[in-house]
Amino acid sequence: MAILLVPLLVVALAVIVLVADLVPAGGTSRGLGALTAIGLFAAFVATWFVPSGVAYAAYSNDGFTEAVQRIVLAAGALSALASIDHADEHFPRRQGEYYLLLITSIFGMTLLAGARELVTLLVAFETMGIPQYVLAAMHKNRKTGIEGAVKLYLTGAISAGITMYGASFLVGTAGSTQLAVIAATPPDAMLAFGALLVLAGMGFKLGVVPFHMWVPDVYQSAPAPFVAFLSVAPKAAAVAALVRIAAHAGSSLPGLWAPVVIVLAVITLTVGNLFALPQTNVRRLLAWSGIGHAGFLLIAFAIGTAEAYAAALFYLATYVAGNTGAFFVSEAVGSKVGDEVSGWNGLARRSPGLALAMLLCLLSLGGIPFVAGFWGKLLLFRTTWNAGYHSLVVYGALLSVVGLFYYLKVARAMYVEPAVDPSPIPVGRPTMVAIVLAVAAVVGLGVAPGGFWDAAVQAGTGVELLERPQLAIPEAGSPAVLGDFPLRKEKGARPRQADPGVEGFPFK
Amino acid sequence: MNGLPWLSIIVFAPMIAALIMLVIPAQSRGTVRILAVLSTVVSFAGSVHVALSYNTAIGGVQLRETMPLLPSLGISWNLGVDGWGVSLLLLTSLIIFAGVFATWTLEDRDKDFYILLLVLVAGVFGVFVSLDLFLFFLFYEIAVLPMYLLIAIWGSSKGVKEGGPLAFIWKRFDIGGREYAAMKLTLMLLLGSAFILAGMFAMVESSGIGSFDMEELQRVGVPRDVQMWVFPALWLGFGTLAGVFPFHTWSPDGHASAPTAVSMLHAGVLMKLGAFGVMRVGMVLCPEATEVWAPVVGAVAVINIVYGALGAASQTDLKYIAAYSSVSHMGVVMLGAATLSVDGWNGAVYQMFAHGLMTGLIFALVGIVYGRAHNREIFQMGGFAKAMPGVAVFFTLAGLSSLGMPAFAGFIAEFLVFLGAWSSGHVVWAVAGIVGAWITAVYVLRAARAIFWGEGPPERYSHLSDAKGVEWVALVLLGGSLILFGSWPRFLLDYIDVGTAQHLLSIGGGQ
Amino acid sequence: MIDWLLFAVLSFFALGGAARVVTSENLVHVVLYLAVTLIATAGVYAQMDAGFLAAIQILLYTGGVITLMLFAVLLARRNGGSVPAEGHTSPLRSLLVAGLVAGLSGYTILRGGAPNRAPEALSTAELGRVLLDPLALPFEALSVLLLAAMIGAIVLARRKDA
Amino acid sequence: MTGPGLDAYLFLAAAMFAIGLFGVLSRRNLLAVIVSVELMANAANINLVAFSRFGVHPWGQALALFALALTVAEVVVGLALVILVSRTHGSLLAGSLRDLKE
Amino acid sequence: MPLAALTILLPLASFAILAVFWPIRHTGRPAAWLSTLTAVASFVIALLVLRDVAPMGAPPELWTMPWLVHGGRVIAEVGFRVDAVSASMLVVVTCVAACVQVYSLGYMSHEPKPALGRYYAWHSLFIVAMAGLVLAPNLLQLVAGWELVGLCSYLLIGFYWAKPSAGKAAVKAVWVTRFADIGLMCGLVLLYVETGGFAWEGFSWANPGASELVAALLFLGVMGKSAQVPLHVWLPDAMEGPTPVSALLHAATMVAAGVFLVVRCWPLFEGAETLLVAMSWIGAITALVAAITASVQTDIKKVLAYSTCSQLGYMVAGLGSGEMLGGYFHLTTHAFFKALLFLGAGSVIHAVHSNEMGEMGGLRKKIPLTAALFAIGTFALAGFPGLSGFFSKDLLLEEVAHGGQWGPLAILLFVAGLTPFYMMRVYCLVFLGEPSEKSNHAHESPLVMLAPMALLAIPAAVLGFGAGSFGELLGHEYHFAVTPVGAAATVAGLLGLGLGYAKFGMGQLASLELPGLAAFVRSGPIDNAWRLCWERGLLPVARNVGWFDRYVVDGLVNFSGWITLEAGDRIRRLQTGSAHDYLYAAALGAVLIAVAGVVGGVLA
Repeated sequence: MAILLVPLLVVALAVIVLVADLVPAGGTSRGLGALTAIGLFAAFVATWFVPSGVAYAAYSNDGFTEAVQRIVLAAGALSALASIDHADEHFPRRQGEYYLLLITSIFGMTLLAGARELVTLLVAFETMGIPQYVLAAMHKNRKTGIEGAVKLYLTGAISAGITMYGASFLVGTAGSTQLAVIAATPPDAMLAFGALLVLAGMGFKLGVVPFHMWVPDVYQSAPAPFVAFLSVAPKAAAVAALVRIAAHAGSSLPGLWAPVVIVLAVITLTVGNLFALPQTNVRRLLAWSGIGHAGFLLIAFAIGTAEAYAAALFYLATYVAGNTGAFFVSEAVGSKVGDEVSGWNGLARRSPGLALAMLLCLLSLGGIPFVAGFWGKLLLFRTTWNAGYHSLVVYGALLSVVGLFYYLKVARAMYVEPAVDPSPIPVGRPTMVAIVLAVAAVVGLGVAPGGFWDAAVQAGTGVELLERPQLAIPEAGSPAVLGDFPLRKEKGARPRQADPGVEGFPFK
Repeated sequence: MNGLPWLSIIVFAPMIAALIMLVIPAQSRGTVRILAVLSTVVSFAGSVHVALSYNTAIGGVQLRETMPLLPSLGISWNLGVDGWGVSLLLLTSLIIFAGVFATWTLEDRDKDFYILLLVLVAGVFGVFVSLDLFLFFLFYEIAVLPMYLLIAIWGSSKGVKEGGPLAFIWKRFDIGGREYAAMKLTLMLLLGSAFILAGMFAMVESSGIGSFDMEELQRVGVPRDVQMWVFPALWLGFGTLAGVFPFHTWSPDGHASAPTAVSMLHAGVLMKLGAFGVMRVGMVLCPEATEVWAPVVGAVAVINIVYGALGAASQTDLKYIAAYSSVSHMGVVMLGAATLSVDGWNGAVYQMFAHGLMTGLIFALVGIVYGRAHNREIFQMGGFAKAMPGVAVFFTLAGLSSLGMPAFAGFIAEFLVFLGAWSSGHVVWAVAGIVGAWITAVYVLRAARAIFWGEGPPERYSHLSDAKGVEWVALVLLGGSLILFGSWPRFLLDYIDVGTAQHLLSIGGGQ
Repeated sequence: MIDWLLFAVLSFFALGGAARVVTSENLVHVVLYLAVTLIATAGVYAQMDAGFLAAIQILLYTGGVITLMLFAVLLARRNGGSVPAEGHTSPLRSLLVAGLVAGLSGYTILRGGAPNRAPEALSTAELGRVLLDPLALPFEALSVLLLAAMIGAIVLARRKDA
Repeated sequence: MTGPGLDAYLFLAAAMFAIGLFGVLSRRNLLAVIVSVELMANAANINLVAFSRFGVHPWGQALALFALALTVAEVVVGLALVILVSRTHGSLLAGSLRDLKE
Repeated sequence: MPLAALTILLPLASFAILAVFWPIRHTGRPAAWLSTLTAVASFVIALLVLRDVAPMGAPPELWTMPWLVHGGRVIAEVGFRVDAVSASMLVVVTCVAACVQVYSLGYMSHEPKPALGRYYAWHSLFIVAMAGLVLAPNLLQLVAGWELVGLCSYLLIGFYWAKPSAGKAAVKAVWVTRFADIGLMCGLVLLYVETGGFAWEGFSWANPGASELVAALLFLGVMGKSAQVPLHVWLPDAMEGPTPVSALLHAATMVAAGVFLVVRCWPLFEGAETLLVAMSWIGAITALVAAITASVQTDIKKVLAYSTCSQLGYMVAGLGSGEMLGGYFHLTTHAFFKALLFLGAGSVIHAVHSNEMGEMGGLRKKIPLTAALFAIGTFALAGFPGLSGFFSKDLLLEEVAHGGQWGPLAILLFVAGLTPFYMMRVYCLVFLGEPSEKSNHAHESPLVMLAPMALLAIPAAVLGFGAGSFGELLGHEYHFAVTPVGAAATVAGLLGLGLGYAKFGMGQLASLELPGLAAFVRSGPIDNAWRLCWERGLLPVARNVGWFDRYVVDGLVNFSGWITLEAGDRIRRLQTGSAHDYLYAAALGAVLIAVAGVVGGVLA
């Protein structure tokens, strides 16, 4: 069971929070947030201590799983931290449920990160998604809050229907729910149809155009700390799911959908950036820009090499840092002055620290050196370049420049415009800590990306099914495979991959 | 003394000062300025020390500092200077030192201003001493980015009349406004960076070396077919910053809107980064493509010279005149580079230096004039020499250097470039360049006369005063340097020449 | 032949019910037609020897879901919602997409690809074993999900803390 | 000729899926939309069971079982949302939810 | 370092002190004395240098140091080259400069102290530049000096910078001369390209055809500096500067630099036959046009300016004959008598506070010394037998005749008559006749002004007798002899004098007007042509470039931004806010992906 340690820890945390919620604690439930944050952080730390291996043939803990889990848990812990003030202020009597649902969603993600079997994958996918519908509606008394949640729900429901329908073809063609088997099945019309439908369904969580339309509405109306989480974690998990489905030696799936994904990526990049241009609402701006980022992630996914997965992971990490940071600041600032960019005028004079944090996060999102996003884009572009998609790199770079236009618009409001009200904006301590942590990550990843990159490469090559002798897939009626069987003895002793390009310097 | 990592010190001095400023309170204006001056003095002293320690008899890259930075990506902290680097380090430290003094009287958010300024200059220093291509790019970006805020916050706006075939654009953009200018500058330059990045990747990838080490890259060589498109990419990328036609249009608006020290630094040093990039990265690393593309580069450079000069002649706004003049003069640099000859390259680097000093001085003066008169229309001025004789003198000095008067640094540079152009067989280039120098004389003298000469000054300028206090430091330093390096070019040419020899040898030129 | 007849009848009810679900103008009717479809579908399961699933479909799914939906209709009406299903919005484009999907699915099915062996009954015991071993993990996860969904629904629907 | 083959069931499912999709896309009433989603999910399940039977393996049925549960969970939340909407907006019309837009 | 170096270094020290230490400059007279002393010292040194200099042909005394070193070799040096040509010119320059500086002590005494200091600083700089030009060991240094004297000219013309006309004149001078310098620079560069250096002798041409081209290009520069038609237009305007400046720069030395360049680079010009013919014609036409224009001017300095122009044409035409001695000797004599004339004019202006000859008259009695000295200058310029101008003009015309260039010769002979005519006109209008109102208040200038004039009058009168030794120094035989050409010129000169006196010296109310084309000439047709080039040529081109850059090039840049933003705005309407559209988009997307699969053959 040790392999399942992380999901189990998260479930345990859910139980603890559930119980703690029942215990009256001086009339306040603030502690729950701290508890959640600490618990998630503990799970985050625990990812370093989990043995690699496969549990129940349904879940494998490998480098990739761990990386995705770390991203998700970090985002979750930060969001929980930043939620403390928000929840206490806006829905003090629903805090227990709020954190519980957050944890459940994270549980789904941690499971999804390692799911190597379709049932597990789909269940984890829904476990991740369904609590989010509720979380998005946490502002029950706001009409917009409900509206956003309904839009999220409806798009999610139709996506789930499409996914399930597509999955049925996958299972039917392959005769198994094991992803390895599905991926190894020679493609025919039915498999391809199913695979493309699953891809479309997954696109919803990633916010890929044209499954993206809920994104700005939900980002605008849902609780900001939750949005910070929503904007990053599901993307990581969805990428993980797609990678799991696609990653297999000789798998025809990536080849099957690579052209489609490339087209989607280009459309997503374009639409995300174009829509972001005219935005005057910070949250909608971040939403559209997030759609643009999803386009970048798709590119990595389309390339489908271990190096590309590494680049995607790294990109996700930088995106998590920058985007959560930006949303935390927008939570702190937006709750006082609103989310319209004009309300942010003169923030640099009112609260220089907040403005600096926001600036760094925006620069990171824009891909500026010495903050995290630069390396994310850089490594992604390099991978894309090496894969031969030269024009895609140029186009991506072009749109990065377009992106700077709207990020700088916010920067302009904060730094250039005069403040109407010079008083500093009060920020609660937990939110402050969350912001500081996010910004530290932005700067840390930006200044010293080396170690993180190495870790990402390890994780990217560590996808269990990638270029690996096929594992025994339990067929119906075969003797049950109980417990864990280790894939490797210890960390670091993993056999080197055949592709020399993914280790060390990747430019050959 | 020699044991110290001087290059790193030069780069980090402003950076550290900026970090310290971050934490000190904004009210302590004196401390801010002392810090700024101290850090620039350190950099200046460092540059001088580097220049003195550099042995021109040996040449090549000296004062190396190497330390692995991101080994897995093949990036290392690999610094060193060649002859070009020495001279451009000197230029940068001179300009920033003067720039700090030129903005001494700034009152609005001065701390933020100096922080950004110092970060920017650290980037500039970094570019000139980087031997690692990636480091080069990073520093390049650092140098480019603070510009947005510097212009958007401390800049000045001036509307441009709506018109032309694309008049509907005015509905959306406040053309001539400082935010417009800042945004245009940033976006155009970053678009250029995208090309640079692509070119960088392509070179490193195709050469098959495991790192961004420029010397290694140069030794191994980039395949010819890759060079053939990488060079134009780098030329356009870096060239955007160097004001290469038709990607120069950020420059007039940007320089016109920027505050004094920023204009000084930007026109004085940053545009040189572009030209330096084209030569140091583009030409040196892509020698074969350079030979093929040089005629294009040269032809465009000639357009730059004449077009920029005519543009300047068409303007009546002082800052726009100075800005177009920079476009024209950067054309001289690019022309020198395109000749692929000793004369031309020496001239190009010398022009970087000379134009840096000259335009730094010009913008400092423009800042002083504008700061007192609050007007930039030259034909609404007149007789200012009465109130500000010192400014008039230094303006004349800068103008003379600009139009290529012997005994001023500009003459040496332009003359060498013309020599190079003609002797490499491009007679038309040389003649066009010389004609450009004449047009320069036309507009520079017209401006000087309109501002400083004549009756006046008009009634509303009764409060004008000459430069005062520390502002003189900037003027005297830059003006003096113009004459020093114009009268005795060997102070600088000895350094530039070894750099040229080293690089020109590598591209197989040097006839 | 009898199988075909049965299939035809079940399909008629399933699809007919479905068609009424998307066309009926009364919300209560909509829900009831859904029940028809679901029950007919259970019949299809049973015809495919998936008795366990058919039972689950009728007992838990149809029973539970339909009841819930009826409650929802009533609650919504009390809150000012209306029972009429309020017709369709832009039915033509919806028809187009639905038609495309049907066409594509049909095309795919005709192209074939799935293993198509002689049908053989699957014992419930075997299904159970699968659920217990390889699928134990999702099974457990599902319980967490259901709990969360329940809590979520309560959070949303309860009036007190609004 | 035994009975209906795999294709027959798949066609049935496809038809149901298409009908469900039509309902989702065209029904004005939110509750009706959710009901239509059920049709789509149901179609998927028919597929799964059919594949399970004709492919002779338990995985289809197993997944169908899970799918049922997932659908229930989804519907539960969906219905709660619908009730909430009726409370805040006084209507179940999807068209009444148009405060958030560009 | 040769002794001659001091003629540069002393004024340089003076200039440096005055330029850098502004309190000293602002003291006024002490600053003036410092500068003047160095100028006088330079003159004395120059005389010493001339005494010791070897005649032409002997190896020159050279002292150089590398200045422009690159590519491992010295491509240009700076230093001093003392030979017959440079030594003689050096004496002329320093002599006139010293006289003018002394003269200015009186003439400029009413200037404010800082302005006076500034004036003398520029004067010192001028000597530095001019001596640097004269002593240049190579063409590059010569050109550097050439440009720097141009700079001094600019600064000194603009000395009264508050006067709008002075500003315009100063700028115009640089515009025009630097326009001509385009040719000069091209020639210089071509010289380097062809010969690998900047020397004017001691090499062989790799490409013989280039030789004449280089010379021609250099001559373009000469035309600007030495005010040859049609590039002479700046010189009359340059009279906006203080009169001593006109005497030094715009009469005696700086404008003669062009002629000096030809003399200096004689090896380059010698063989350029076509060019020499062109030079003769250009010189002759300049002489004629300027002389005619001089005849109708009412401003005394303008007359002298056109006269200078005319005489420079003479010199150029003389050089075009293929012999340099005549032109060079005329340069020398002209420097003295024209400087004398200008200083005399300055003295007059000092006395009556006006430039207009119509406001003068009858000054002979009021300022007799000035009148006498001015008369010497006038007669020297007129080529009155025995005075310096007579000999130099004779020599020059002789050479032109010898060169067989009859067309230019005819013109020059005509001008030889015209020159005395307009000079006599000036003399009559200023010194003879009835005193005007202003004349009545005139006072003789102080000694400090008269003494330098007297000093200049000596060579102006007697230098002609040194023609032989001058020729000897430059390696040419010259003995005066009466020739038909010389006789014709003398007759023409005397005729001109007589005619002028008859026209302006007899009647009390002699009209200023010459009949005929006076009005046309006075309107400045060539000036107008240039103005047209500026107003209809360069300025509109520049404006169009400015417009093009702002509205087309930048317009396109903005347009790319505009189209992006516009697209963002337009596309935005797709986000309707309707949940059904969201669902529709998602469903359609999924379907299209599947359709793409079919179309792309994936499903097949």
